[in-house]
Amino acid sequence: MSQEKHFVMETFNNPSVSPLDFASSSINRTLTAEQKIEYYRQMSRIRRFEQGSLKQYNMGKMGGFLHLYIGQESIAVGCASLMGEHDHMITAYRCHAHALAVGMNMNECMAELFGKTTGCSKGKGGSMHFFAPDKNFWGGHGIVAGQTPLGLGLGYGLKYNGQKGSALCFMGDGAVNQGAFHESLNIAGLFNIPVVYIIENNGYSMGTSQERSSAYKDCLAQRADGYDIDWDLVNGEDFYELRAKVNIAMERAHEQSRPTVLEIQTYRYYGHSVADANHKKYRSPEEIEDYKKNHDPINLWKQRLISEGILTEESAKEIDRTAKQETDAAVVFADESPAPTIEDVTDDVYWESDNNTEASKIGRHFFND
Amino acid sequence: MSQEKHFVMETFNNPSVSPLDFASSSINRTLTAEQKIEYYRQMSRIRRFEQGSLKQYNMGKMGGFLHLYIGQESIAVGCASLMGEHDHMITAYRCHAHALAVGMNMNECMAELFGKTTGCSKGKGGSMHFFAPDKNFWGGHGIVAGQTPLGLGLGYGLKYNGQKGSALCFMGDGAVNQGAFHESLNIAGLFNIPVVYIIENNGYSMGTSQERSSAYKDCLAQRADGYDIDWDLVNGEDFYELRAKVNIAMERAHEQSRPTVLEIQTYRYYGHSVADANHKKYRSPEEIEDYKKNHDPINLWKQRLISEGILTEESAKEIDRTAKQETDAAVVFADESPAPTIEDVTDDVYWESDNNTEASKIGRHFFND
Amino acid sequence: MREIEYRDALNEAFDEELARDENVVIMGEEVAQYNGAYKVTKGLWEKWGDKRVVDTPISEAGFIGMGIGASMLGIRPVMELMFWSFHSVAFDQLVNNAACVRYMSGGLINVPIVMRGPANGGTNVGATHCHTPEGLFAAFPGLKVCSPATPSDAKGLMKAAIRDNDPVYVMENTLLYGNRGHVPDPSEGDHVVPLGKADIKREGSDISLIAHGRSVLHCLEAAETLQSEHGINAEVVDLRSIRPLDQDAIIESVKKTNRAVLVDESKPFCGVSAQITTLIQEHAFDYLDAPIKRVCTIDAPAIYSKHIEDEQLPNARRIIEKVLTIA
Amino acid sequence: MREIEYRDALNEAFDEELARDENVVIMGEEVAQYNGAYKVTKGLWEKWGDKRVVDTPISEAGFIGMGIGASMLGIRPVMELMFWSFHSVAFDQLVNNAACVRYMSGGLINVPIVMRGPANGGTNVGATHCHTPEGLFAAFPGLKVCSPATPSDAKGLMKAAIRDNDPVYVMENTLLYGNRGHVPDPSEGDHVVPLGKADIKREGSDISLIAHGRSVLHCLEAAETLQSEHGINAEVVDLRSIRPLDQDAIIESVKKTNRAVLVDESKPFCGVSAQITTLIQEHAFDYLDAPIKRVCTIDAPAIYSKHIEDEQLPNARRIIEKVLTIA
Ligand SMILES: Cc1ncc(C[n+]2csc(CCOP(=O)(O)OP(=O)(O)O)c2C)c(N)n1
Ligand SMILES: Cc1ncc(C[n+]2csc(CCOP(=O)(O)OP(=O)(O)O)c2C)c(N)n1
Ligand SMILES: [Mg+2]
Ligand SMILES: [Mg+2]
Repeated sequence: MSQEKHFVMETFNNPSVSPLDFASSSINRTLTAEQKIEYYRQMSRIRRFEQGSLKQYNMGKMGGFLHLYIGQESIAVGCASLMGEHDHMITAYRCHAHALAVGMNMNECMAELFGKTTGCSKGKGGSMHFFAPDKNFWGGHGIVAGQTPLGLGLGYGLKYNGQKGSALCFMGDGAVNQGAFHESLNIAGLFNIPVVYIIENNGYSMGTSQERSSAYKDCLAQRADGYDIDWDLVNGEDFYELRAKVNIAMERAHEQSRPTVLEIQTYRYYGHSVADANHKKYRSPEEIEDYKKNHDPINLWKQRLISEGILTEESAKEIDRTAKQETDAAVVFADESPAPTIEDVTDDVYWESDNNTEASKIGRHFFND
Repeated sequence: MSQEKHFVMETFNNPSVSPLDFASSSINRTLTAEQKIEYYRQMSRIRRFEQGSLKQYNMGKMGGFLHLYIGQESIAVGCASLMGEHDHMITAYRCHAHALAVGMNMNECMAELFGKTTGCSKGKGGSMHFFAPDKNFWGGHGIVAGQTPLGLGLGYGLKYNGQKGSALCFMGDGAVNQGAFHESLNIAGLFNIPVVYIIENNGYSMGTSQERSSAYKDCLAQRADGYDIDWDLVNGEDFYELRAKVNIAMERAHEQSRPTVLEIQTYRYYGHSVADANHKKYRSPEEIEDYKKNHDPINLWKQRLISEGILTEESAKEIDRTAKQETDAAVVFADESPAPTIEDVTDDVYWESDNNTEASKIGRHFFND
Repeated sequence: MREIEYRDALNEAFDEELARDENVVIMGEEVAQYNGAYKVTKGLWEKWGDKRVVDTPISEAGFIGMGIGASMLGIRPVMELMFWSFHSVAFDQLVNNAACVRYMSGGLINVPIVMRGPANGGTNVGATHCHTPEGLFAAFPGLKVCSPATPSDAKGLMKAAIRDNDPVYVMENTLLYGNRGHVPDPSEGDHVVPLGKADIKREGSDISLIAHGRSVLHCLEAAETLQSEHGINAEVVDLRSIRPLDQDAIIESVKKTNRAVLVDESKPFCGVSAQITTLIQEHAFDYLDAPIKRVCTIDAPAIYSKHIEDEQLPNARRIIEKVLTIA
Repeated sequence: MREIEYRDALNEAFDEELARDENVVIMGEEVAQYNGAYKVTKGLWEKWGDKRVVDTPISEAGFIGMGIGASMLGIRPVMELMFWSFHSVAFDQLVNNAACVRYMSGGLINVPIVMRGPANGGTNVGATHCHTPEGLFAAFPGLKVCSPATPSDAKGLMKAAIRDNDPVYVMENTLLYGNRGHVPDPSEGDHVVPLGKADIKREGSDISLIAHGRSVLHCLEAAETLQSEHGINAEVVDLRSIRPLDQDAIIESVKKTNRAVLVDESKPFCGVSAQITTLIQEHAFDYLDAPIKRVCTIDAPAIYSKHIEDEQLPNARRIIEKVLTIA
């Protein structure tokens, strides 16, 4: 994942596009200063939210896993920034960023982590299972690559309904080795499904490096070739590049109803989950430091906006401060929210039962005794 | 699957090898006349056995499915002809040919189809589940692509034991779209497993043509590229080509412990199984006739041997007659063999129980009442 | 009285629901151009076209997951597993995504999908192709499971399943597809059999035979012999639906007869019949004059041999023998 | 008396079996260089190297199938599922290839493989990560299933499983990994606990509490309270092994106490406890003074919230309440 490799792969795959072009690509050229700053704000909010979650996790406020996205923020924000009415998103368990990026608020997210009824999933899903169908966000899924056929299905639904849309389906570099992904690729290619598979390649699946988990030629996305699906490799540090390339894929979905596989190179600073205390054993502290210092997507975007003259260090700090305050408020909200009761446990199992329909009244649905 | 496509693909993938070279490739050059005639005999035996089975099936002598291999005989025979002490074979439900090719006798195979205790699986497996571990033949598997991880495991075992061998794992063109195959490919590439995946591409998975079931660029085997695995396309009509290319793959396994994916182009004359009465609806009678007339692997091999002056039409007929007699005798054997009893049903479930070990005597293993 | 085949009853259900609701899509391997491996979807592709009747590759995890994803957007896919046995390669999609997404989203998402296909032994296709996973799936809260024994129930339950807003897994039976029986004419109105309602297929007073799917027919056959040869008047309770379950009908029958034999094509360990036994002994403990007995598939993988497979499965003879041990 | 953690007891079992038999291989995601997600395989890779302790990609169907294939050649793979819940993506390999190959080959092939990993709720990881599939797998003839509750049983059952020539599925528990208990010192000899033997973890006369895995500990806790606060002397039967099953021990206990409460972290529908209930009512019908009752996980997908998940699961309070309804 060195810079050199980034460069080699870009030119390999995209011989015609010079890295310098992305800022002036049509999708970026028209951006207003407000929009650019808004993306910065979103990334900052996500990072602050997760830093806040980590603190609360360590204070014992939540159970289970906490998979932090810190280091990868540009991806969720860049992708969400391109979504229109008929564009949908679905991802794996590392889902806080996608949730916030599509517009879920911190309160419902933090409350979910706290396992409270005010959480986006009423405390039933937890960290791995945020959902907001009203914002075209379909989770939050814990089984590695289990969401990849669902993403295909979202694309199928769009096509069925005659909507010009796309399904952005995210996954990790380790997830590419699940059979369900491969089956999905074949169907996506065969049925012309408007789905964009986005491999967020942070170099590791838990403690296993890409080299130790995957056989591949030049990169993981290249497997798409076997299904005659277009693919590309994306430098996740470059927000303009990311938007430009994801946009190409989304337009392919919108205009040609064809799938794409994108591999976005990125990095996570923390362990796989908070439980992964040993993450400095399978990668060097120097590697982590180098990424934080030289490749941080938020910082790079900030520098870019400063160099473009539309942001100052000061205004950036202010944005960050506000994000922190928002996080703190969310913690208070979550803390003060009520926990589910034992009666809540058997709600939300069946639609028919929840809606007390005729069907729900016939026969026994639950078997406690 | 036209000849043209065959040719294009061969040169595409193997620019250096001219189609005329295969007879003189080292693995074929050294063949004796006896060996070549023996391959002819094997193919004839397989075809006669299956024609005999079909007749018996239609007389109600067996239950379940009967998937005939007729039209594809060159593949099983050609592959088996290359197997040494540490080469293993495993395939799907269309397994009669592989069984006979590795040396199983007609009696045990026919008796298995008849559901008799003298069958190779004691009447417990049936048509889809022939086995002969003593002949390095590991079945016969009914779940599409379910055998592909097992084949990987055979290769793993060889490598673990330090044996210079290979696992030949067969599958159909429809099976490539099962997730288990993809997972197996990745592991094969990553772990350097001496497995050879052989896609017997007969153009159809049940009633679905390759074009309607798979997304691909030039051919199915090409998907191997995504895992950095060598692959090749093989004309299954040309026995010399088949042996030459499979041999290259097996040597790659033996010498480099590296996997290969081969796609062998072939055709089945009958329906998917005997139950597939409509197989002339999803493909034209002309297509079938053309294959029978111009591409029959047994006939082509016979012509080749005649042109080489080591076989005559007459001796070929004699071989065929003997194969038919052998089949008839197998039918008598199967007919006269005893059927399993109800007591047999619960044998062969646990090794420990079958061997009446200490472990088998502790606790209840079966729950009838 | 119109008599049609079980297969055609299902076909009619699909056809009517395709007409009723444009969100209904039939999907699976060979369901369209081939008319279905067992011809259950015959003619539908020709009538409804590529959009509504869709052939898929042999990728059960992929296409079933796709159906689940599409259902989250309001499509109502009716997915065929060519055999229910092939659930094994799509299990994650079946028990996690379909069953749990509603729960994990706190009720924000629903999955109005039907999974269907034959689930039975008796056709000599060997161990991997003979799974009967009614109990396996009914064990997962979030799922519904039914298993019709007659053409009429096949049509009626299928229509209920398609209209239900939760995932419903319908277990059909290759050995029943050709059976004929009365199915109300469409002109008589919408024939819907609600999930969760058992059907007393034969009234009786001496013992309750409780079953679902093809075992119901074995019970009916056994009941006739029990009556004529042993003077035992057996009641036959057809569960029809496994979850929701008509517990009231079961308990009521046992309270009347005081004896029960459960007939179940599952393997004995943790089969549906184990669950029903548990419910009966809990809710009708004082009414039982003898232990509840079961007739299940003999506890081994399915044998291939046609000479013996019928004996591994429940059948009238085995039911009668079992009844005679307690009646 | 040496006390060690459940986790270390398992580790010791692996280490000893790796030493005893060079065909034993430990395999799974993160089991080698990472020492296991739950550190159960800690130090083994360092000691035994790449050949004997192998990290795999996240491809459960692929690597488990690979293990099964290798076992056919005599390798004895011990496969870790990081969570047993991930069985769902490898189900076909687990229930068809591992369970049926012996049968379908008429006994020509055997599959000496162990599948292992934690199978439990209670750690707030949500519905997809909390499956407890003991009964699900025990339902398949050809498979064996066990579920140790103590460090000693963990080591002893694991060693028996590795030596067994059939596929054995060992269900561990993340909440037990840190528990300490007596495990005989290796110098005292080979500590093997045979499959199929239950263990009376507490003798009693008034009621039988029958359980496996962590539920055994809840039973023991409940038994103390029942004794001290209600004067009820409960016997606690730890099944240890689900298949083979120590039916004799179960029936003997119930014949003594005449009452039973089954405690089972499965969901109620078709759980292990349904099977045990069925056996008890059949084989000790005349000895039962009250219906058999069950304490299972409340019938919904696993809830995430740490505020309530423990109440969804069996626990001492729920057991006591249930006992008091029949004792
Ligand atoms: C089928 C399945 N196997 C294993 C796991 C355990 N697991 C959760 S995340 C993970 C690593 C995934 O890595 P990657 O796909 O690269 O995503 P990342 O965590 O880096 O975002 C593993 C092994 C799981 N949840 N599901
Ligand atoms: C997982 C699974 N899905 C579906 C089937 C039913 N089925 C058996 S063979 C077959 C077609 C396979 O075609 P192909 O792989 O091309 O092999 P061929 O029959 O042509 O040899 C299908 C759909 C099955 N046995 N297993
Ligand atoms: Mg990763
Ligand atoms: Mg084919």
